[in-house]
Amino acid sequence: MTRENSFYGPLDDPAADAGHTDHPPRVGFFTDTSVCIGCKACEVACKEWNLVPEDGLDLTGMSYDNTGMLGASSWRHVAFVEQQLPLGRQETGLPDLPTGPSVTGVQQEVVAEGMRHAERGGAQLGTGPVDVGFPSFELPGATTGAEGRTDFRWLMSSDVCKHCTHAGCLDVCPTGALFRTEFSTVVVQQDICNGCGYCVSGCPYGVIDRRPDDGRAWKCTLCYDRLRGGLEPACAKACPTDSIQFGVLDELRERADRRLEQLHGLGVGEARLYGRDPDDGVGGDGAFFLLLDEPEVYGLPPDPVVPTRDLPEMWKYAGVAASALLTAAVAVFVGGGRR
Amino acid sequence: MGVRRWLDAWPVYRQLTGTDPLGRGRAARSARSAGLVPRTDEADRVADSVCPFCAVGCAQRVYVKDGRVTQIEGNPDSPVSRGRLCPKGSASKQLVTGPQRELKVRYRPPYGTEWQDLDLDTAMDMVVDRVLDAREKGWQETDRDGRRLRRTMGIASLGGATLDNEENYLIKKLFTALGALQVENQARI
Amino acid sequence: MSQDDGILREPRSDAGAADTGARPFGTDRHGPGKGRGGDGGDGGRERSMVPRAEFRSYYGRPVLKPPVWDWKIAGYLFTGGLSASAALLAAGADLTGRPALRRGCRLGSSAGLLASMYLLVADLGRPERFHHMLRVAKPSSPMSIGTWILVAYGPGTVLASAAELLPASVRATLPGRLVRLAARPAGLASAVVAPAVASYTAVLLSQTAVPAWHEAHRHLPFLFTGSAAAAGGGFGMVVAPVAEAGPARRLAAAGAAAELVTSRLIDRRPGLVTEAFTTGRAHRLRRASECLTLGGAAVAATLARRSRTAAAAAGLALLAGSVLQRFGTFEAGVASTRDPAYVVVPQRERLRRAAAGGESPV
Amino acid sequence: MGSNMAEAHPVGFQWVMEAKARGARVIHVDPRFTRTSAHADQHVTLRVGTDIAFLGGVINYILSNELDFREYVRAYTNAPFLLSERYRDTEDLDGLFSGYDPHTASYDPSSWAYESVRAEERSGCREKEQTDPFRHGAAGPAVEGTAAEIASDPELRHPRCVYQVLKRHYARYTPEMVERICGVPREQFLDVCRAWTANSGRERTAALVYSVGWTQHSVGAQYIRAGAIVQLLLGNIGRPGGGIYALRGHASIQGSTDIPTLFNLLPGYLPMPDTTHEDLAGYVEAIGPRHTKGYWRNADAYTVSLLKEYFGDAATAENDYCFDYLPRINGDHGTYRTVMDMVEGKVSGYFVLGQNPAVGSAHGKLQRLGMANLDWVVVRDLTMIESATFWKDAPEIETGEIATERCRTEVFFFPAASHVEKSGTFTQTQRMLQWRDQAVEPPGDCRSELWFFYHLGRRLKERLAGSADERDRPVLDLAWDYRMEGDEPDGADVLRHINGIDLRTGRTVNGYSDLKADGSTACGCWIYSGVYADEVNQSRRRKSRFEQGPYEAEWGWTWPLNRRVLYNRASADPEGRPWSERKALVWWDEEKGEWTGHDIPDFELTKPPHYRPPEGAEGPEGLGGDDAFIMMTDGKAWLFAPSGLADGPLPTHYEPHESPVRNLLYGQQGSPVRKVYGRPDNPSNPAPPEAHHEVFPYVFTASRLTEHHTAGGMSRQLPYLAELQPELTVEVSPELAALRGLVHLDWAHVVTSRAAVDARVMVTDRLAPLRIDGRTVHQVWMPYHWGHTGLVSGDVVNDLIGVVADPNVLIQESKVLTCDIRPGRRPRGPALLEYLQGYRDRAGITPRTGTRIMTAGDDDPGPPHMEPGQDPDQDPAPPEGSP
Repeated sequence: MTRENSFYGPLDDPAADAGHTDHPPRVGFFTDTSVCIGCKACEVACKEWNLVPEDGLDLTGMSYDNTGMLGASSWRHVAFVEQQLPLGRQETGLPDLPTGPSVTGVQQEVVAEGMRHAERGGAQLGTGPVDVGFPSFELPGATTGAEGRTDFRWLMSSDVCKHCTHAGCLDVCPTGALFRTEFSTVVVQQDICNGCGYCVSGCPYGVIDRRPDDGRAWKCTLCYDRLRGGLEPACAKACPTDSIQFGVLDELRERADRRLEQLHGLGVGEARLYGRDPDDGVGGDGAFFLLLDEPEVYGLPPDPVVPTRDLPEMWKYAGVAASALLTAAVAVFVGGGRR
Repeated sequence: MGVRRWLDAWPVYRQLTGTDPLGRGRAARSARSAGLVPRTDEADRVADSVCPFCAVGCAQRVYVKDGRVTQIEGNPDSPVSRGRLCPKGSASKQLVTGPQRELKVRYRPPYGTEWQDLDLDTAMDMVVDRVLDAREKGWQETDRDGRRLRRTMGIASLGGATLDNEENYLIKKLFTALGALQVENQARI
Repeated sequence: MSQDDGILREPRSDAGAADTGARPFGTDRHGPGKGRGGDGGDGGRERSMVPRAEFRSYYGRPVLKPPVWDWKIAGYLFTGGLSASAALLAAGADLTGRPALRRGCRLGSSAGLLASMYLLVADLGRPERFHHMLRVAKPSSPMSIGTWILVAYGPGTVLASAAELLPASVRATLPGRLVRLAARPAGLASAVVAPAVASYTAVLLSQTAVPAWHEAHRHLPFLFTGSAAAAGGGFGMVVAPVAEAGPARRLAAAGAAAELVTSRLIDRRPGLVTEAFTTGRAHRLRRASECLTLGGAAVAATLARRSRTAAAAAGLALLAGSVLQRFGTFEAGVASTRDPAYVVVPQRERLRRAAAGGESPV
Repeated sequence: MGSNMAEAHPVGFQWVMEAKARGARVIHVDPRFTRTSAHADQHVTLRVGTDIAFLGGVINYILSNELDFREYVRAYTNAPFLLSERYRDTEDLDGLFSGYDPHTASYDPSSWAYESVRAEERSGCREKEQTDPFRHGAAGPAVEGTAAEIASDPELRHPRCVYQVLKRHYARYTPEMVERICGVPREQFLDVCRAWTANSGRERTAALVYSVGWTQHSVGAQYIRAGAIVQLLLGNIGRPGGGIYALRGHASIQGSTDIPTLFNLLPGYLPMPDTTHEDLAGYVEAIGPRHTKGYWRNADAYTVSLLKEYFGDAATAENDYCFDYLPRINGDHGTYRTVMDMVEGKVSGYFVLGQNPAVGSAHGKLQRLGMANLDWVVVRDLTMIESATFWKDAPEIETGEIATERCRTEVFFFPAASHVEKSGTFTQTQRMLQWRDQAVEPPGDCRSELWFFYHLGRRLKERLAGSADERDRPVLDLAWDYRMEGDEPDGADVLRHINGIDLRTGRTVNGYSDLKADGSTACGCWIYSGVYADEVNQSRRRKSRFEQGPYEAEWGWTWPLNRRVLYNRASADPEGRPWSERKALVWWDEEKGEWTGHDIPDFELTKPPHYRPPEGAEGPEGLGGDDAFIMMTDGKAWLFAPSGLADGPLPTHYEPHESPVRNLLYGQQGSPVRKVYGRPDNPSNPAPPEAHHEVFPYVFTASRLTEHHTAGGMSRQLPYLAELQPELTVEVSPELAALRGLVHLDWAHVVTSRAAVDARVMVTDRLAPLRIDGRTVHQVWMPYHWGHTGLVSGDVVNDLIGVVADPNVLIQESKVLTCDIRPGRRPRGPALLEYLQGYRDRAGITPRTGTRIMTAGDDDPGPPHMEPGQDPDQDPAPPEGSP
């Protein structure tokens, strides 16, 4: 089989590329955030099935999100974003009310300020904002209705490991604990992982992390064991409104395209697909999304690239440097005579 | 031969000889992964159940192994819930198997400052005594106009919305026979 | 249902459901005017990127996970480099008859190696599983490659230094003689691998999503080998008498030069990510490193030729400079993951340029 | 309206999304922008407690624009019927209906009757309770003679016909008035009216969803009546895609009302006998009187069968089937009344079964003080809950109001079996019974309620064996022989008895029409009759949705008789043809000569549409072929309720008990018959026209979060749920935050005359101030899941709430009150009591506050309605039970 795109670029059949012969079709998630009701069933169903430990009881103040982000002990994460923007043609009921300016921005700043002082800059699961004397705010002309707010939307989105076509975590893993399954998903084998932590820095989405107490790296397995038993992954099965859809990736991509068309037709122009494109920096995601705003608003990188893309070049430069060192070493002995 | 098996168990060897030279897939798969199955496959039995939280009535399947609940998830056949569950329903297993469950009868005597242990049988008998005593204390045969009441105001009960119909039925039946009518539940709240 | 493609044995929870097509939001009231272009969303404002105040994030939470590695890995970057260049000097000294330099560097290189081993294993989440590193050989994983490089490098280094340590009583015995006989080829063998040991660590850091490390992937190899050479040279100056330390001084000077130049080049890279190197703790460490390295190199090229004390001082300065350089670089990486700006802003910029038809930069 | 479906019933909400996918427009009318609003086409912010004004506006819009579904209204509602001349409307009496007695604060409804029929006369009302409809079960009180022809005007023109009375009653509920009262801008309101009416009629139907956001009000029953009137006028009842959905909050809260653990009901909504019921005959006559139509006329069969099930062979025709064994009610014995009796030491023992009143009931402090003043309490639950530990960790310990070593209550904690450790049925929110199989044995001492009460009864019987005391007869004669599995009674056998058994054959009956009044059948709950038809546990059926029709009749079992849509006869026109093909549900099949369709017809199967009952026919026979509402004594849906309600025949907007504004519609401020309990330990915040209401300037409301369950006993203990909503928060608008200096994530405390509660502040655009009659009114929201035990703990929000109740159903008004909110944490310990006293002094609060409930007109307002034995002018001191 061809190997030219093993490290980067479109790759039709990752499972085959990983040596799986006569394997099942590639499966994944299509998470349609336009129908997410933010109930967090996915987070709980995942934890119940995968026996993932509780990840901290801090109040984050990030709207209704008290999980904060994906991590070693949270393999699904529902983001909540309150914005002073319209959603399609939804009517918020705000017009003509005696309102002042919006606080959505303030909410963001208050939390962000507190996060900066939190462990790992807030990247540690379950860390809420540190109280640095939360800044208050002035609302000029509040309740005068002068500059009253009329637009509002509340975005919710369930994030998960992307199971990239080109997975940074998998590429860098030195033990083979991370491997590409016959379903083309990316899974950590807990009987192998020795907690070197390389995958944590290898992931361009900041998904995988190491559990401090346990020492090993953990992330969504797309319920590998359930798949092997012909069961739908726990989160997709539980999702009350089918915001999380599981299936054969090709079918999901068609479904997503139809959905996008429908939404644009309905005036929800801000809808866009994320991670669906096989030509993107990671060769397309096995778990992709329909978002209603830019990815970074949900805490996702706008244009992730698998580090492996530049690996050949890196080795090239490293080789040059190495030979330079060798040359220098020889030179310092031959040159310069006896002194 | 032993050497051969040992070699086969070594992914590097599998890389060199197999279909996965880059060692990112099949070659790297561990023995455990190769034999992985969902734990529900090992269940001794599966019980049809219903979510105990709100009143939507989502159908649940309860998987049991060696007399312990190993998984609770939705039943896709249900016309009510189509196999889906909310976060609370999804946490049902934790609800029924978690360490927060109290498993022993506890007793706090009047003016007591700590819980005491009590065996179930004794506790039941003590409750019987107290029921009869309370019934006596609060008994009303007639109202001030001599109309029949034949009831006791000494016993009250609250609860039922989380119980089975059969249980509510016995509760109401027994209390009515005892003449206790201050029987209430969440429906009033 | 085409959905049920035989991979599942029970009906999917969305089987027969239409709710996935739920028709959001509102009837045609505001007219299409309110509909927004799929590309920009509301973000016409945000698309004009670079001024970083403008960038958007999820409550300021980091997009990436900061490395779970701690000082041990930064330390290893140093000890590994030191070991490598010391091994080179040792081999050279062996061939050119500089016994003191040889002995010192052989011992130094294996000491560095052992330290490296300790640091690497100790940083694992499950140290008892360190041998799992030998399960696979993955070209895509610098750590895997590195493991095998060390496997190739280690034995020779250890053997060579063992020869130096043989007590007089054993030297005469047969095994003793064999060891001494093997010492040179062993030393040379490890010397051949040594440059790889010194430079692969650059790829180790670059082959990550950590912006500061990845963006600098062209420079890090030279920074690290330079730093290694400087450290090794410095070490040689400390352990060997002035008379034998010539090569060490020259290597130190050359390495220092390489290190300083690359370091400056890194600071001059365009783009936001450079700020991770030029601000904060990383910046302070690297400035200190530059001073020490510069000073050390200067002395190495001058006073150290005469005064052993000066040589030793210069050597220590170079060693310290190398240490600080490694910690500085490590810090820059961590800082670039803690702040989402380092991820969002450059990627936005890239998208903007791509949209503008330009090539997305490598 | 009054429901946050996406958050409180997420899995049910999939069907709303399904409807959206099919083009439905979703409108969410709610005080705050919730996860439900986030998926609605339109969200309407309204002031808590003004839904009737809003709905009245909708009714007015429909009637004044003649947008009602006329054929439906004429055929199936009582719109054409003429009312008695004695009836006076709120229009005439400044917000009161005729028959009001200020001294008892109650109505004599006799003047609300139809012109041509005699309503049961009452010899005045000695006490308020005498009028209270909770004495009437589901049938409502008798409206005799409704089987006969009722004077009516099919043209709906007669000034005294219900239609015209309705029109007049709601005439003043104009869009402008709605805007002034509810704070809903005129255009938004009209959008809703247009959408609602445009999506109703022959081709389309609209559904209305509510939850406790509607019931927990002093006029809760009338909220639902108002919704029903709109839906009836638009022809949305009994039809596919129509209806009114009450989304209920507990797995079997529907079941615990059908088979009630409620003081005023017997199974199947038969009323609990009261002191006016001399004997069985009198009782039956009161429920299903002579000369009335409908199935309540068979109440005798239902009652006798129940008594036969209760007392078995001991129940004979001679001894009136042991009717005398039943205890009698003579007033309000609701849970709040009972708790106050506890505080006064009138109650000795208390069973708390899977409920947590110390946190979950309104006025938590009153609950805890009540429990601290009992001889004994039995708590049965899965975990150690606040109601079991009040004696050592109640908030009152901190304030010194409860002292452990001086608290006499003896506490028994019995661990309960979980839902997988016992088998039985829950009745879900659409009346569907679903059987649960037991999965595992309960661990340790855990037992089911079935086990507990069966063995309690057995032991009681043994203890009383041989007693000569006549009082013990009911216990001794109690039929208590259910099939056993080991020492656990077989739930299936109990269900079988609930279904009913033909005592001659010993086989189960197939439905309530099989029940007899001659003692030959025993049935525990007539509406559940059929759940064990043919000796098969119908509720256990689990036929996959993929293998059956759209109404999934073979999954579980729905009462009555597995009919999924009540009154679905109304889905066909009077001639029995579907109103439209699109909306066909059941219809008359001429060939077969029976009703047929997608659902099981909620009608006599072979009664043709054109059937007209013979003169003098009663009960089911009295129903004509077009009397779709077969439970009503006149076969019609009641737009106007001639009887059955304590607070008037038509929903009328009254301000909540605690409100920052005056009623703009009438002189009558609040409901004139609301149940108030004026006593020192139950103070009210003043409301206009009383002075000082500005001390509590903000409107407070509380409700659920998806991530927790009610009082939190089943969620605060679970790590996976606790971590999702770890702390008690209070949500405020940016405007209120600025006004009060509240900072996002900082602490604040909410204050009422009852309590002060700490919470972290959430400043969010999801709340917005309203302009009420020119004034800006702010609303404050809190979730109520927290208590002082569990993985995550917090103050008890229900402590803020006082007790005032709807007179029909005695449900407390906990969805709306007034409050103050201040930055920083509340005082603790005794200082808290002083702090609250300070508020009460500033607001001039006495036990009398809020008890002068008649404010209409200028005539004698009558006395304040205080608790017996309360000195009206005494200040609220620390209540009884304190050391």
